[in-house]
Amino acid sequence: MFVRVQKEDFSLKLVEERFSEYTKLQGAKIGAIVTFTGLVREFQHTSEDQEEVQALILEHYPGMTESVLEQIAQTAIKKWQLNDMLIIHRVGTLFPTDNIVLVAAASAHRQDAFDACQYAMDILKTSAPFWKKEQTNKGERWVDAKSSDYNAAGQWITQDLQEN
Amino acid sequence: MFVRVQKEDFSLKLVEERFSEYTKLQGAKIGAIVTFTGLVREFQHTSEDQEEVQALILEHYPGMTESVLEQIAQTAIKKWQLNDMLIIHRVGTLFPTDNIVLVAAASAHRQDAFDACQYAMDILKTSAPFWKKEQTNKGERWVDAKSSDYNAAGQWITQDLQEN
Amino acid sequence: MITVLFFAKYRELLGTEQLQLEAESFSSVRDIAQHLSQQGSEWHSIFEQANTMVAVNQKMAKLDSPIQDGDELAFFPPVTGG
Amino acid sequence: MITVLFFAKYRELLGTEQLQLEAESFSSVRDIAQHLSQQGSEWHSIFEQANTMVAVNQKMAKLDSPIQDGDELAFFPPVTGG
Repeated sequence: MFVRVQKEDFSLKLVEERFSEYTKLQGAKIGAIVTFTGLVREFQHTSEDQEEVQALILEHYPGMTESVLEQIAQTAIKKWQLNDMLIIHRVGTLFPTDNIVLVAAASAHRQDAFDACQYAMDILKTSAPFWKKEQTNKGERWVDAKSSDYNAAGQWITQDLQEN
Repeated sequence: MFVRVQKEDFSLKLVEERFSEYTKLQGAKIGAIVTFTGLVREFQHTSEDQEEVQALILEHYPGMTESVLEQIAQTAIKKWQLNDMLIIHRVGTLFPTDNIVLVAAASAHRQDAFDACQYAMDILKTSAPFWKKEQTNKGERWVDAKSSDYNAAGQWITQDLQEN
Repeated sequence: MITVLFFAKYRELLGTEQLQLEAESFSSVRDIAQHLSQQGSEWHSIFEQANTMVAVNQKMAKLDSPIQDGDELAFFPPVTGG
Repeated sequence: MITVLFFAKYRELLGTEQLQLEAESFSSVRDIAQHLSQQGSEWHSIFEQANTMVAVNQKMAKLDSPIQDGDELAFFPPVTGG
């Protein structure tokens, strides 16, 4: 498990390095790697009067963010018997095309890695204490939470309840 | 759209290069990138008498493989309004820990990229003319198609029928 | 002492990043919220919102969650990372 | 002429990668399959299998698919890439 909150950029190379390290220790057990990268778009909104994003300021709750991300990774590793999981989230000032978040899961079979990555993103979006403030051509504003994100996260909870 | 069948290895760096090329031409429209990498495992089977895989020989139908992969990418790009999609599949002799296949999708929102990658893998597994032969400690054998792969691919067809 | 933190929009609205309260008068998150909501209209508006989130010692908590001397509370709007 | 290709397990089983047939006698994939299945027990076994796949000019086809002079057919077992 590898979890980090950082100002610095990251690259997918980290995923290859991290999981090939796993393979050196554990043997060729990884059959599937799924990665998710979230990036800053110029236009975050789909409404008619689109505001062009000039920068995104990412604030977080130091200490709590790391422990929530670790909790997410631990839960995912157990739930899908992953080989390994990696989560990196950036904070500070970001610009369009910049990376924001990286989630990667390694498993024997592909469905587990896909599900684990989606789970991690859905839970991260609604539970990890990060907040985005947009600087647009019309001023600054805090990004509102999306109900679609809460619906996505809620599905996993509903699923867990049905399984128990 | 980028589709290639090759003997050579690939790295996730290619995804970053390809999609940043897209961004240079089209602006910061990509908000989500999902990648899937399939790798050779030591033990492909979960049965009790596990055969250790020493090598995997990947045969294909030159010409048809490329056109099937292009068809998959084109369909995915339309179905989920992707920014771009990339598919690379290796052929020839591969060894445990080697990469086999890479699928990457870029979209504005994460669910589209996740769905498109899963779709591409499910259809590739059942429609693209590749065949695996395993060399194990107990001899050679052609890998049997898995019914779970056909069920996964069938879901998309069922979904399409319901939507129409 | 109990430390109370505010993040993002709330931090800006209140002009307050952190404050300290004497522990004696409070036994639950609700007690703290009620106390703070009387500090002015901005304070009131935050604790009136149904979706205000609270953490106790960096773990998600509820209005009913107990608190004690030395705890760190944080109030913040729904998270928007990722 | 019609070109017929075999891949993977079928190629090995038949010891045949490719063969040519005169186009005149065949109007559908089924005609070719019936002709070839009479060439010996290995040939018969392949066309007896319900999951044998066929492509005409590098597109997935069916037993009923029409064929004509110049076409490229391929018979192969279920694919196992990815």
